Amino acid sequence: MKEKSIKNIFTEGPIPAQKIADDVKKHASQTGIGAHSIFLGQVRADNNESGTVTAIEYTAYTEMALEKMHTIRESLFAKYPLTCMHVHHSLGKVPVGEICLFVFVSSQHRKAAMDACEELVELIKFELPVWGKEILDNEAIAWKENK
Amino acid sequence: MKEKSIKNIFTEGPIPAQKIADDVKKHASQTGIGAHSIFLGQVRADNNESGTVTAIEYTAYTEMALEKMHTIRESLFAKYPLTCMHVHHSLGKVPVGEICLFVFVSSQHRKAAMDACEELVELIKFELPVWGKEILDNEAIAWKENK
Amino acid sequence: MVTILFFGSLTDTTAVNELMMDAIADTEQLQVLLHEKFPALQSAKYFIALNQQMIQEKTVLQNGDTVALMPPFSGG
Amino acid sequence: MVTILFFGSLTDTTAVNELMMDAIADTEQLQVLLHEKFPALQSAKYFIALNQQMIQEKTVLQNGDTVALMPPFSGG
Repeated sequence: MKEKSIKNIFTEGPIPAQKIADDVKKHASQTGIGAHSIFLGQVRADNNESGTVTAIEYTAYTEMALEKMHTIRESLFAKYPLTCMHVHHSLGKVPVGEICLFVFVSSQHRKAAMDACEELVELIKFELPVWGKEILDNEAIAWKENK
Repeated sequence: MKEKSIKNIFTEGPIPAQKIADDVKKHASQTGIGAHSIFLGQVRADNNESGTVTAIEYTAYTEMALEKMHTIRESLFAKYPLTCMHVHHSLGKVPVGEICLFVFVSSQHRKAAMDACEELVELIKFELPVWGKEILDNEAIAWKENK
Repeated sequence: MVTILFFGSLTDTTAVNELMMDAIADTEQLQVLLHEKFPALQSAKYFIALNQQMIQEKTVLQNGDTVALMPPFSGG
Repeated sequence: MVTILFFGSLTDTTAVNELMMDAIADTEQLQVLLHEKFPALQSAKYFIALNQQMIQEKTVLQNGDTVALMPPFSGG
């Protein structure tokens, strides 16, 4: 059986914006890269019928999510000529305005990075067992639904 | 006649990776944003028949490029429900591994930001009067061609 | 012994994240028992994963299996 | 007086970025004169912008106009 290296994608709390700059800098030495496509999810102050969102609290079926992410990663590397792919998703509480998802895809030419990044974001939203609970300003809660 | 505010997009030399983190942080207070789509162009060490690229030197018809960028910006704001759009393009010399283009599009939901970012990058490549001269390791030069 | 995991909004109903149950033949029997124990589950939309694999059909359960009940995902 | 601007690879041919020329009736006459002055321009692919607007057809030039000769763009 082939050895699999399952990478962690989960971070407790918000993903620091600084991480984006640090990760971009790390790729300067990979001189075959011509394009980086980055997607960031930011927690919105949505208005529900029951209140305004102040934070989202994320939970996940971690083991299954990491296995699934591994499969998604392999399938996208097989489909697109990519140089690298990095995913970071928050667990726990992420306040409004903070980053909860950081997807970073790099390739030689721009089309592969952009197409793979878009497909990856969709797969993360619809295939990873992760749930977001919206914390409202009146201390009520509402379960997030992906569209 | 309507007053137009023409924004500068040009930066002398490479775009610092740090700028990406700083710009993301600035958007934390815009709590209607749910998605940021970012594209970065990085200078590749391509091998030509005549040598290996060590840097690209960018020149532009600046006034026309800024006018054109203004038109592109207006057309994309009309087409997609966007919150903001920021473009930074290098002029002068950008060494291999450094960032020469930083495109940053934000919206409430992910689809608008991703679609507009992709379209914007294509428009920048094909409609802005900007030229890249590849500086090779043997001091020869070659003019870049967009695909 | 089978481990049952509850995720997302389902935990509002079950008030627990995890249950251990004995002598369950298959996933259909498991659902009947869980719907009895937590009547609100009957009207909840959820998927079932057996040992981290999504399953659509009735499947026989074995000692040591983990069954997860998961509402629609809402990550990102 | 008309200002003529050269960009990108065209400057390898012209060795100047800018020229001032007098008494030019239209863009066609301008091209004839430029191709005489810089024969390599004849085989170069370029677009023409008049006062920052791309033009495809012969256009009359006026005093103070700026004409730009631009090879295919390669920004980004």
